[in-house]
Amino acid sequence: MTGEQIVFLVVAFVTLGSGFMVVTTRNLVHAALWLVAALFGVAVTYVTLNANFLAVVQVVVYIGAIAILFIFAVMLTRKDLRDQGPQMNKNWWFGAILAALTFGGLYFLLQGWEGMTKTATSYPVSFDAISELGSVLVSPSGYVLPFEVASVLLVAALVGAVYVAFNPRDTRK
Amino acid sequence: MVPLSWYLVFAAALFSIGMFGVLSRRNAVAILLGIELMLNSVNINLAAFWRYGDVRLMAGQVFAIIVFAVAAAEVAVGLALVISVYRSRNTVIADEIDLMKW
Amino acid sequence: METTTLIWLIPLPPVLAFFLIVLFTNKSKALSHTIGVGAAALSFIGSMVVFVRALGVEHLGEHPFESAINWLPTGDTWFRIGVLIDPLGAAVLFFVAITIFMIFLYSIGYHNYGQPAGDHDVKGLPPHGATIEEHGHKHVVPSVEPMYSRFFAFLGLFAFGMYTLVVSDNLLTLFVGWEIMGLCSYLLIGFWYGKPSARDAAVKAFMTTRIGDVFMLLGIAFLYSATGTLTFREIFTEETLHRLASTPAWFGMTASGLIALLLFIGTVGKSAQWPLHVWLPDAMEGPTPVSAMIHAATMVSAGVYAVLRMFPLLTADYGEHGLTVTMSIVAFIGAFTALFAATIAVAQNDIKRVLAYSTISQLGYMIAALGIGAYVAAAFHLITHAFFKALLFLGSGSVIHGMEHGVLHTGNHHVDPQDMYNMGGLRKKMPITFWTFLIGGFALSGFPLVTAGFWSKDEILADAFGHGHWAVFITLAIAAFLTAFYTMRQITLTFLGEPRTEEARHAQETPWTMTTPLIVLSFFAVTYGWVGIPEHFPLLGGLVPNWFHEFVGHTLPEVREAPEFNWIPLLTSLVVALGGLALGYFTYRNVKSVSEDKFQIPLLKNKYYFDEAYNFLFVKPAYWFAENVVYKFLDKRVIDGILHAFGPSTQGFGSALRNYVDLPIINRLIGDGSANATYWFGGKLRVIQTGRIQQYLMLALVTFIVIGAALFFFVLA
Amino acid sequence: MSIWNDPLKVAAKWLLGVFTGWGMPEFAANLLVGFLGVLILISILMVLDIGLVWVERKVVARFQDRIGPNRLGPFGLIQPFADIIKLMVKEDTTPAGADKVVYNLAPMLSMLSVLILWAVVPLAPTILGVDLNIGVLYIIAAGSIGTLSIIMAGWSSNNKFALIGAFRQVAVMISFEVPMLATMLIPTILAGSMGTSAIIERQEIWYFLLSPLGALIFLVAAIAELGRAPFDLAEGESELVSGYNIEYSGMKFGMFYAGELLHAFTFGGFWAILFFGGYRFFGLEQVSPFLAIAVILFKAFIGYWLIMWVRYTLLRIRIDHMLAFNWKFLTPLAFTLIIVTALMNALLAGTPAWFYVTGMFLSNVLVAWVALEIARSYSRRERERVEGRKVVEVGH
Amino acid sequence: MNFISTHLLSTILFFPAIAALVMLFLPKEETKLHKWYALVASLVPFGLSLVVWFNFDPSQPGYQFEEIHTWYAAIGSSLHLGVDGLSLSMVLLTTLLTPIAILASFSINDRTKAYMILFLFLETGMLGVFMALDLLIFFVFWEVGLVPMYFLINQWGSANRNYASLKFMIYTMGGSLGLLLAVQLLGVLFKTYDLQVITAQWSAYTAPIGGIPAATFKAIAFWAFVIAFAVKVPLWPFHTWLPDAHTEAPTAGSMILAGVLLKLGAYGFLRLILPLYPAEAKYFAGALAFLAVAAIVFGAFGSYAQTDFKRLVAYSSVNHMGFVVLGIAAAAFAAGTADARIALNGAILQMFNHGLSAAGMFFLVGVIYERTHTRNLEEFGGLFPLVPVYGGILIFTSMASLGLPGLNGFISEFLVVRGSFGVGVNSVPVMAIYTAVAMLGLLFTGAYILKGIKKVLHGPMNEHWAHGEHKLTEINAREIIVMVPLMVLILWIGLYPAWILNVINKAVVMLF
Repeated sequence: MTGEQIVFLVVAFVTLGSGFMVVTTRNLVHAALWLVAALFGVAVTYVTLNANFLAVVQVVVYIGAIAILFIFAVMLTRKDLRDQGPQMNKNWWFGAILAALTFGGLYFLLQGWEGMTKTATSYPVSFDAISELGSVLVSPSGYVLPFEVASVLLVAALVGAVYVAFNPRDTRK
Repeated sequence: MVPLSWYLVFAAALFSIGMFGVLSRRNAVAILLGIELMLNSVNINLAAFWRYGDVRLMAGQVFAIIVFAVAAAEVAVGLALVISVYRSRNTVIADEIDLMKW
Repeated sequence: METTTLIWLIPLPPVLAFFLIVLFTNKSKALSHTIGVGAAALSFIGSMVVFVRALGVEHLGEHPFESAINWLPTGDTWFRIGVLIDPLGAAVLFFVAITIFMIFLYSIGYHNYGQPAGDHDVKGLPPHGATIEEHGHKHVVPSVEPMYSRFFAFLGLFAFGMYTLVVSDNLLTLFVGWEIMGLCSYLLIGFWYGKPSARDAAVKAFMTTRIGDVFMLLGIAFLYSATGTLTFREIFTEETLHRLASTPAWFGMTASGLIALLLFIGTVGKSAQWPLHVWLPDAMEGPTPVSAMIHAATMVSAGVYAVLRMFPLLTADYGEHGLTVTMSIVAFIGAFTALFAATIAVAQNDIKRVLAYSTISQLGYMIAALGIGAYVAAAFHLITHAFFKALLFLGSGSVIHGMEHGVLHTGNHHVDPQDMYNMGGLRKKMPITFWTFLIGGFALSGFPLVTAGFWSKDEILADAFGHGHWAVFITLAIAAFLTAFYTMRQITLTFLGEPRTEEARHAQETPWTMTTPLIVLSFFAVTYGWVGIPEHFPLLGGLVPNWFHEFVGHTLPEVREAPEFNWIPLLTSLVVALGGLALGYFTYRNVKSVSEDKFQIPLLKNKYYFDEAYNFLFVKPAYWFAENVVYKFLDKRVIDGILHAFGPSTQGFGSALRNYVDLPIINRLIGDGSANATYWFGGKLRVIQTGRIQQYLMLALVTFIVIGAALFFFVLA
Repeated sequence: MSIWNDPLKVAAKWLLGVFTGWGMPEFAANLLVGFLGVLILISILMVLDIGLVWVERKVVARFQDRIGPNRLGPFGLIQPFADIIKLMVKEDTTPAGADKVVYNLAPMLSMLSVLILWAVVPLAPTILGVDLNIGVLYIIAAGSIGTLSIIMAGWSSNNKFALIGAFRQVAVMISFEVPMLATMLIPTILAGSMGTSAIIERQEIWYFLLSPLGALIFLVAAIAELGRAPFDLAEGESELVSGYNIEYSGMKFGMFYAGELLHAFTFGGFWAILFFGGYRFFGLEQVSPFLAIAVILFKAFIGYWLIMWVRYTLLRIRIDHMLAFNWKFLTPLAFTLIIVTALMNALLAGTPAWFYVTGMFLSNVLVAWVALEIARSYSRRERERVEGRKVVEVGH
Repeated sequence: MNFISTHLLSTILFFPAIAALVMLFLPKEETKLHKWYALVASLVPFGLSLVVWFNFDPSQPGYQFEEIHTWYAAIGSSLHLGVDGLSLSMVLLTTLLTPIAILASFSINDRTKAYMILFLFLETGMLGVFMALDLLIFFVFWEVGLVPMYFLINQWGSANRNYASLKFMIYTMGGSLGLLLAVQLLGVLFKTYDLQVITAQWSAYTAPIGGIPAATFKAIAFWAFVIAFAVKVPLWPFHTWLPDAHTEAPTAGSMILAGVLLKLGAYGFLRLILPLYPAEAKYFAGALAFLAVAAIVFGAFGSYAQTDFKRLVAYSSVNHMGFVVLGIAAAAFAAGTADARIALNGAILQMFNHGLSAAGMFFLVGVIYERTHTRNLEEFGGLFPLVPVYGGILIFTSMASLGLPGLNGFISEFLVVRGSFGVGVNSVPVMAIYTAVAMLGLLFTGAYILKGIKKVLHGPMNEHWAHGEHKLTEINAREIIVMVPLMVLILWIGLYPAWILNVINKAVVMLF
């Protein structure tokens, strides 16, 4: 039980716990806040994986943008801040079973895999992952194509979102 | 030193939780929340494999980033849809949005 | 300054003046004419310096002033252009410089510089005079030309063209100057472009000369291809000429002959020889200095000058056995034109037209002279003629100007100030003009011993006689007689007797800017003849050595011996000149109006109907051909017709394809068939369409898990 | 290595020695030392914050032609302490129907979001929390936490005004993050690193000279980010009485308040770091870290001063104008600027310094000019559309 | 900056296209911005091509500033650029005329953005043809040039524009089909499209292709090439698209059409046909010469027959380009002789000169058309007093187009005549006759030019334009600025052509 392991366990526990809360709490705002917690946990997980960049981006993108968006959405789609009716649909049990099955299946598959127990090589000192990442992202020999595709996707999403959410009844323009 | 398996199992668990959310919440927004969790679990895997493989191969991180982009796009569009649906039908309950049945 | 450099510089001032005036000073009349005349003066001085230096050189013929630069790269070689002043060039340069300068000076007065602007003058029309208030009563005075500056610009360009032509050492630059003058004559004849007549005359002039020019261009190309050079002194070497003379070309001529002929056609156009003479009389539409410029000083002389230049080529295969084909053609055209134009001149009433036709006929003289190989004589006559004809034109201009005074005074604008029958008795009104005009006229008609015209004409006649070209001799003699006749007719009708009209009575002498040139030119019109008096001439012979012959003659490699003296031609010229003058005077001494004129023969008056004939034979058919055959029929009907046929045919094919292939087979059979099949199948499947996302998801997952498990357990394991 | 040129390491070393002497395990000792360091930093900041309260009040007074606090102590220096005491003893109300947990969490988060910023502020060549090689990004990340805190506060107070205020504020912050990040990328490009210390190290020439426009945009975006006038719509007293923190009182409110002030000061600091060479001052920083600290604090204060100046000079703008201004003007401009800077930087690489600087500067000026031209013609057309007539501009 | 110095040609080539793409993002209503932007964007290639011009070493054989970028490795086609004296002069012409044309179209206010974008693309298309050393690339740019011009005519043209643009498009396309086929054939044969390689091998190729003897095959391919280019030149009887297109196109469009697009065809003759098919060219030169003479004569007549000023000028292009082909035919007859070289010099210089003078003429027609909204010669008359400056410029340019010595047209026409007649005298007599007949065309060149001047400027003034709202306004500063460079070049080449002819001549000597 090294310090790292302790840290990991704590983080994992918190993350899973808040994840569970996300899918179970009745109050959607709370759910969103729990999501934030879970995401933060994931960010910390990245840190334990020496992926600082990912961690920070996780915070910026998910907590800074996505979570906020969720909260907005929740508040915009509520007639009043009190919620009514059950939060689970009538065949939620089947969903649960499926989820469990999936976890079981995945776990079973991982069992059978030999790379399972491999541990990490020590992180090379003076290896600048970020500059490496940057150059790879934009080098034609690297991942410039997926990168561009992603950016196109984002633009498309932006336009689409604006168009879809644009209120035709809104007569200000 | 933490073995790879922990991360993988952790990710799997998070994934299942997310999936449960997706499958069983009635509120469309909540469904999206679930999807976010699933995406994150995927990212954890990517990062983990990057770290435990050859650190100099950036594929893991790169695709993690691309997943971020996808997630952002998905949320934007998804929520936009939810909102417009809410405008037109005044509900966000997934089951009640079933115009597309025969 | 180095002489060659100086020669390079001679043509420049006028063209600079042109650009200066056009670009900058065209608003200011004074500045413009200062620049113009100044430029002319510079060139004049330069030319004179060159001329004097040329006189000083021994054997100028063998070692002329020349220098050249690379101009056009042609394959591995360069085409060089340069300047050349040999005796001929020098002599021509001399008179060109003088006349051009005089004409510049003359134009100032002619365009009424210093007079007020006209009341209702517009650009493009001659000035109509201005009304001015002078102590009490208002009266009309001539008004200044609205396009005054432009005129000097054009003159400048013209002068540039002429100088270029004279100093150039090769056929191409000669042609350049040639064409530039063509343009200027176009611009100047059409100077009052507002008048349809002027406009058409301009186009006519340009087109007619261009006919000659394209042949000339062809000739140049031919010469260039045959010899590989266009530089005179390289062409006129023994072997080159001999080679050309011995190479047969088409139409049974030698190469040299054909080239010479082609070039000569250019001259025919430029020097208004029959059959391309028609443009010249119409060119009278231009202001008078222009007529002088075109007829006397420059352009028409340019034609003769070109033939003089090409003389060695013309006579390359000229043996003792008779004239060559080309030469006889040249001689014939020259002689014929001389006579033919003279006859027309007799019947003209427009003072300038008479001169125009006389010019044509005089040019015919020179051409004929060249045709029979009288090189020096032709050159001599060219120069003398230039002087006295310029004098005559300027004089006529002065007369017209004086008449216009009268017209303005009476205000009766129906009176044509150019019609000789409206004049008469101007002797007293404009004495200077009269005397100078008289000198010019006598020179033209070859008044014995005194005038220049006599000596040059006499030399031509003598040459024709001496080498036994009887036909030419006789024709020219008759022409000379007619010349004398119509000249005297002109003088009589214009100056002598009593004024026939009110306008003539109020005509008045012209300003000094116009009279000075007259005086100067009349001086040369007399004296220049003396430099060419044959040695063997009784009494006078040898008083002044036959300098001209010596000088110009040495332009050619071997000087052709002047024929020894003979009484017959001398007597002939005496008789025709004096006889013609006398007859002219006595016939018209007391003719009061056109009706009394016995020579108003319609055929002559209408110039043998050449214009009409050409119009009917060439101009109209050309346009008809262009419009109906080429454009309407060939392009529009045939070619476009074929094109337009493509459209419908393709469409037909397409529709056939559609009706017999697309619709039945592809659409019905394949298209609709598959559609129906799908429809049926879909109907069966639609039950599972609950419209609930999550159920779909679950379904998908179940399927996924089942398949995955199956794969894992049964396939992988 | 003496206490003079590297106090931090010396102190850390000494402490480590002490703790291990007490028989503590290695990593625990490390942890403790780090914790202590953070604690010290935070307390310093708090003191600074209190100072800021006083400064702010004095300055605003001067701007508004008043004297400001002058009773307690010399120049009213004791005034802020009095305020704090007041806030402490004040009753701490919690509105009915508020979401307790969230409600209490919000102010702490807001304070936190400011404090963690200082982890990457290099006070001196040798004195900085962590030398993150992604400092710039980190700043944004921290900012997003702030956003979260605000929306939590707004929502949990169960109060319409609070909610609307929060919405506005969040909308503003999210949208102004874009140009801000964009302009932060300019020093990144120029220095070739995202690390704050690296940026300072490589800043031989103030980046302000290389990209004045960038600095300007950054300042504007920062002001909006802070939600201070003219962008203080969250707390439009007139329409929604002081926005998201309406329901807060006592020390909770104090936290928001202090957080805001400190935030402003911090951004002044970042401005100095990114565009004015941080602690660099003609080699002064080499003399002693303390001087360096003085320098950077001074520069930060200049920035803070500017922000205050703007705040107390300009009027509040309407929300839609503000967002339009951001999306339609600031963001495109910022992106153009990035592209231009990158291009110029590549083009002028290896040219003599003076040429490089003038080139960059002029390119910035050019971009600014073009942008303003476009904006001008656009606005003219708008005016024409609205007023329905041809607008003749002065001088045109 | 050494990227640019190493990629000079591709920079020149693609700069306008890129600028056009950037232009897509300019606001739509900023017409002024569009115009200036386009002008500046088109001035850059001009500057660069000047750089090329001055760094170009005429005496060095082969192509210079070469660039090869793999484009389509599978079929062995690569973006191979390079210039020699021949193409360089054309490139210079293009880059010079485009800014001028753009400046000329400042008066357009309808959809300027699209207009300018099309124009810039057009420039890239034209430049590509001149620079390409790869048959496929050549063909691609060849077609690329068409499209913008089609839209320019079709969208901004005058009354009958649809017919004209369609005719232009279909005709040229149809013409180039054979070219495409022939190009493909060569590509298939030699596994590459590189011009130099193909030139080296194809002219000596003898093995039968698909059972057909090479000679026949070559002859067919030769005609495929010839027709494609003949349509573009245009050679009689393929010329009828030209008057329509030129007449209906907007002013700047006609300028570019006459100034550059026609040169593409002639350039094709010089760059492809002569090197690729020396034997066939020699064999069929008679036919070519005949068509050329037909173009000269009928062009002149056709022009003389017009009452539409612009159409008159358009037909004059047929007449002038005829001389180019005449020179080429002569050269094909007697390749390698001095006469042939002179003829080619003339032909190429004639291309350049016609570019200048025709562009100028079309612009001047456009100027007066903008003011009077009519092109009918009968409705003008006596305008000289109203517009003296315009009149002067018109006469000047007309004279250049008429081939007045001292202006550029004469030099080239003289060289062509001299060359072809020289061929006639020294080797193939029939050429002499052709040349002689061509003289008839030259004569009528004078006829129609004078007709134009006579009908527009001279004669009694048509009062309609003298006053009132129809009052004819003088040519303005911008339009003069458009004309100045053209006029300067016209005069300069006319007086001292060596500066450009030297480059051309060296290229010709090396090539043929």
